[in-house]
Amino acid sequence: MPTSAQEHREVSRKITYQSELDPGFGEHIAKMAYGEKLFSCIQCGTCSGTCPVSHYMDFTPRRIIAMVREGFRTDVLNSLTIWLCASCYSCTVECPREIKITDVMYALKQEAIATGVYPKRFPVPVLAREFFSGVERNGRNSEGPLMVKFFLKTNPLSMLKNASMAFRLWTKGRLSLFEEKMRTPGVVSTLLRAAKQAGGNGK
Amino acid sequence: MTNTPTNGKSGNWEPHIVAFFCNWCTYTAADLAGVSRMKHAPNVRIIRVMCSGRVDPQFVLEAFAKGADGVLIGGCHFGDCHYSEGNYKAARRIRMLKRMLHDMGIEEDRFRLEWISASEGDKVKLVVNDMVDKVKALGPLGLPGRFNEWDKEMEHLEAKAGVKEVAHAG
Amino acid sequence: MLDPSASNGTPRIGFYICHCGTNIAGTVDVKAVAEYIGTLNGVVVSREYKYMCSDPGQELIQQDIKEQKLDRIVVASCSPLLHEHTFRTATEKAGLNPFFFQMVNIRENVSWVHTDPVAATEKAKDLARAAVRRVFLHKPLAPKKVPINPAVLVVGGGIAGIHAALTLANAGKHVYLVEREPTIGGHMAMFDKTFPTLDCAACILTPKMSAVKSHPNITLWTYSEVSALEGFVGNYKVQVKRKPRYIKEDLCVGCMECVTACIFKDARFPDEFNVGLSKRKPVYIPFPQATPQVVLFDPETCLQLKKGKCKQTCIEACDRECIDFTQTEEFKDIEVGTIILATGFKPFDPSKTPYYGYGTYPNVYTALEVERLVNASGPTGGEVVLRDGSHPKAVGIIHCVGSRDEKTNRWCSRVCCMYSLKLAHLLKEHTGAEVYNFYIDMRTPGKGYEEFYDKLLKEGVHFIRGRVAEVTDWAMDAKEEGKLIVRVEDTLIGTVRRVPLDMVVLSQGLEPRADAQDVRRLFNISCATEGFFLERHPKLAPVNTFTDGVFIAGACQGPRDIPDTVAQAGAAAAEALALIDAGHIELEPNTAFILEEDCSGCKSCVPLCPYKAISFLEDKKKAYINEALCKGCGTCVAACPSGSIVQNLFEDDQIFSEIDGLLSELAVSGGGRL
Amino acid sequence: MTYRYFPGCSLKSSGRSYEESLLAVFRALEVPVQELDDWNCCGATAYMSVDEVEAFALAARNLALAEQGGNGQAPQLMAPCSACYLVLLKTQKYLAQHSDLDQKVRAGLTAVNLRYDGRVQVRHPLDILVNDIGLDRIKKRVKAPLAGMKVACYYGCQIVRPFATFDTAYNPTTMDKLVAALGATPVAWPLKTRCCGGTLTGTIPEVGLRLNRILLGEAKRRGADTLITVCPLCQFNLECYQDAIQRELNANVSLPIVYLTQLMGQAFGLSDTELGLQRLFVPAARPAVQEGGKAAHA
Repeated sequence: MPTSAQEHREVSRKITYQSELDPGFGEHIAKMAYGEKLFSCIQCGTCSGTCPVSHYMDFTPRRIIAMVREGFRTDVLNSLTIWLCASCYSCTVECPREIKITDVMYALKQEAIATGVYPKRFPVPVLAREFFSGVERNGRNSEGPLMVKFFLKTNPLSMLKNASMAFRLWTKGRLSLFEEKMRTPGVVSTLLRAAKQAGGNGK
Repeated sequence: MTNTPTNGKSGNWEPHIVAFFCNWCTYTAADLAGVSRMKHAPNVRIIRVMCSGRVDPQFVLEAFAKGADGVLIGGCHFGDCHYSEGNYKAARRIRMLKRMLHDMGIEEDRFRLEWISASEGDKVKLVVNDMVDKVKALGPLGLPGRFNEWDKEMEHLEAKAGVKEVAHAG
Repeated sequence: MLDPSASNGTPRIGFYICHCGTNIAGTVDVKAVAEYIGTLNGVVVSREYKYMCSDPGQELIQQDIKEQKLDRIVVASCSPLLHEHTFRTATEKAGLNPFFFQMVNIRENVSWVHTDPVAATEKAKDLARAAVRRVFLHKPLAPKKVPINPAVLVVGGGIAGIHAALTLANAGKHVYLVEREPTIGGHMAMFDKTFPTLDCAACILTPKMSAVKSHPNITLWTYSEVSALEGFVGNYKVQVKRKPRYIKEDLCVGCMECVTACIFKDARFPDEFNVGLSKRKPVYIPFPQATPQVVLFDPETCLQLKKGKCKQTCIEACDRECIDFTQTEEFKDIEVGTIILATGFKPFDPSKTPYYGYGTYPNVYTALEVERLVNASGPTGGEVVLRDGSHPKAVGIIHCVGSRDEKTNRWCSRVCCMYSLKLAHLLKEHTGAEVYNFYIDMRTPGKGYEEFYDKLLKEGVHFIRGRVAEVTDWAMDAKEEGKLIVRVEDTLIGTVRRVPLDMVVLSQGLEPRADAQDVRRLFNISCATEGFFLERHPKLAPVNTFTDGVFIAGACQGPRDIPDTVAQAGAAAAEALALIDAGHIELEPNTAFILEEDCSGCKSCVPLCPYKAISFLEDKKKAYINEALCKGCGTCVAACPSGSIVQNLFEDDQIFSEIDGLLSELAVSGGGRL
Repeated sequence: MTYRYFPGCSLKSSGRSYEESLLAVFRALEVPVQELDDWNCCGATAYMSVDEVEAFALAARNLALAEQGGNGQAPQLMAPCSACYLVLLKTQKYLAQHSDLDQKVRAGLTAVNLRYDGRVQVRHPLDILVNDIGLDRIKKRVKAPLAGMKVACYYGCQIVRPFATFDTAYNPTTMDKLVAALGATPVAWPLKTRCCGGTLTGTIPEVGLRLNRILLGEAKRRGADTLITVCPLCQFNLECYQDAIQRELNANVSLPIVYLTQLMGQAFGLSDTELGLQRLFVPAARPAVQEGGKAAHA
């Protein structure tokens, strides 16, 4: 395929040694994603074909499944693919082997965040973490403050680009810069702590 | 049974289940489970009969009396009987037998009738595993042991009565 | 422990346990079982051997019978359904009655389904002990012999049924060939060319069709169905329902004057043979080579039949006077000894895969429709014209439609890769279009098949490895406007592609016919989980069923191509011939009989027998079982309140001792009473 | 029957007009709705990425709240946001299927004096409108039929996938039928359930904007006067980024994007402010000829 990378040619190593692989990775992810169906994948590519964003991914969902099975831990967790998944569940519905691919993607995201192996400064994990801490604090998500923090942490310049939209939202009464709170936000932290102590994701 | 202790005291007690499978459907299904290597619990011993209609209630009672913890009967689905209607006859007979076993204090889960067609190897596996789990939960039935106790009681009573008789005679 | 009176003197039992290579010995400690059984009362010989079913294994038994004077044999190996006959014969060859034998299933029932060697070995011991206890009580029996009716019923007139019928008829047997449709020929008659040789389907099929029609040994009933069946191997009674054609079949010569004269001047009803791509009249012949060459009236569309009002121009036109609107269903009763089922398959219905747009986009076709479209005698005379009248410049063939999918059919339909290649070739040849094959895996195992694939590759057909996700009509740019767009990952290149096409062909898989369950009930056979008829053994008895005398051939047993279908049809015919030419059939002597002295005359057994084998002797006030009618189910035995019915091979005492044998160790250790 | 109502975070901010119009329509149909007291975030998409058990626990608390009280009948919990709807359904399903997960979530709920027994029925307003209230009742309430208006019904992904309960995943028709009942003409188009990209518009605009351009472009190509949605995120993406799409991708995609309930409110003759129409960036479409005040039922 012709790409824009033509002027920038580098020789890179394209061999994988067995010693670089994590043989238990597939089983581990399959377990996190509620099932062993991962291993019945026939590499037909339906997931990639139906995915609305697969053409932006560095590895198509089909390749991710193959790599997970074979223990390509580092490549998978560093891939952009898992962060591009918008959770539209198209692949899960279409897969002829009934593999819950969306759940596999969630498992990979969790694994990447838990082990700190993910593309730095990439916006999606940052958004996920900011969302997470906001809800942990207030019990609810506050769209305005979340947006501000998100842009500050990823690309402060793009905030200017989005400022006019934010202003319009604000004038239409669709955006508040105050934090949305439950009446009793403490309840949520108690709930989460207790669920976690019972063994939240083994982390 | 040298390796599978049968008294309830030991933690690794394993139930013994006797199964009567009809030749045409369920026995064939068990064969299919074998050919397909569908692993399941080893507690069931199969006796092959030509038709579930051949299963005499006395067979079931005999199995319980001789120490079985459960009895499983397998036949063809309704409409599929190799002999047209043997399974209907079996079903009717077994309904009566169930009531009788209930009266005898034998729990419902220890006696089961299943329709399993020749192609349902997976169902053999499911039914066997499920039944073993349920019987395990109930624990040993131990009818032979109970018979023993009853016998002793009877002997005791008879002995008592005997003494009386002797006394009378004297 | 034993009842010595049950056998003649003290029995001398030989016990043999088979390793079956590692199939059994890998899980069951065969040595321990053999040692243990050797300690049981009455067991004289107890051996283990690698393959008991081999010649040396059988000789081992025979030698022991002679040298050790054994009078009972127990073999612990595989399922009795597989090798009981083998060992009975071996026993008989050594001079012992074959029924002094009992088999223990420790492969299918033990080693193949259990993983714990300790538990498996214990179970094998229990089962073997039970058999030893049972065989004590066995009695000498003679197999029942019944004569066989040499006539054969073949159900289904596709290539499988045609081939089976001709083979049997050529061997001098009378064949009744029953076909549901108005003509024989089946799906093969609809195909254009056949892979991989590309010879025309009609050219090789139609001579066989006319041979069926003219064969003196074949009674051909088309537009007919088997409506009832009773009896057993050797002697089946069959009822065939013949649907009315409203034509005297023996008079009609197929001149089609009535078709021309029909009040409907234009054909306006969907033509079944062309899968709806053309129209026919209410009176028609399905296709020019239809066999028999006889017209029929469709009661759904014929005015006279539907409304009772028509000028009946057809009757005026028929100078042979063969039209008869008063015809009704007719039932024929026949007797045959064996049956071959060749009822074929149903193509997968693509409306179950809505993402491929069949029914939504007119230029999405099924493979069967395309077979007619490229056929010179098809609705367009072999010119590939789309439903919108245009000629395609780019065609996509989607493989595995409905196949290999948990939500539709899980199996690989086996023929679609090859027929897709064939259609790719034909479409390219007919239209010069760019042809794309979208496949998951390319499966071409067959003589000359891989070579055919190679030929297609060289012809410049595109092969994209990937299962198509969707066929849509939304365009991303001007070049896509008005096209069907296939969205697919090209898995070999690793990129998602959008391919604009004018025509999409869905390679529909093969599935069981909609009424397969009714048919299997009627003929008392089984279906596998996916719904195809179940063979007796997947390798060693592929055309046999669990019902003796009923054989299966062709795609009713599973998806298969023409060469395999014909081979199977020949095999089924040979199996039937083997039975017929033996002259009689040996049946298990497992019939029941009455112990007259014990019978109380309560009559409870009489209505239980589905074969009316039990009657009541008014003079003696006793029940009586006609052994010739008894099929050996044993239902009456279990029901007899006085215990006066005995089933050979399954006597009460034999089963009781089997139960006791299974549990005896248990009872001893449990301190029970015995 | 009173429907319990779980608004979710978006309906309190960017999706305010969804809440306003939803409640207005239900009021007009005289169907009582009661907001869950002190609900919390459903544990949606972003949360799932970080800790799944916690996400399930969050959802379960809302389900437990919905289950409280009630009179023996299965409590009906209305969740208008597609993401909330999916997460609540998924939580129910996974708790029932995976006992280890159920155990952890149960422990969390116990700590806040709650329990959940799986009795709640999670419902999307579209499902309630068509299957409970019914098209007949809706038709009777129509005061200003939307004759001549061509509407592209956009279902988005998460109400029919993967737990399609009231419509099919491939070609859903519930909303189309409802739109027809309002007197408008639903547009046949193949992208009814194609994803709008969710949060990708914000996180990776080069991807997110393109997804929305495809949807808007195709709806316009098929002649739609307006596109309607039932999800606050879809509405936000499809409406608020139209300028950005125009700027970055040089494509004219201007199209009114309203909530289904806003369209219904228009047909019911409700006022613009009742329906929050003033909050739109692109003014709502109006039927070409207003048959002012003429009742639809005749």
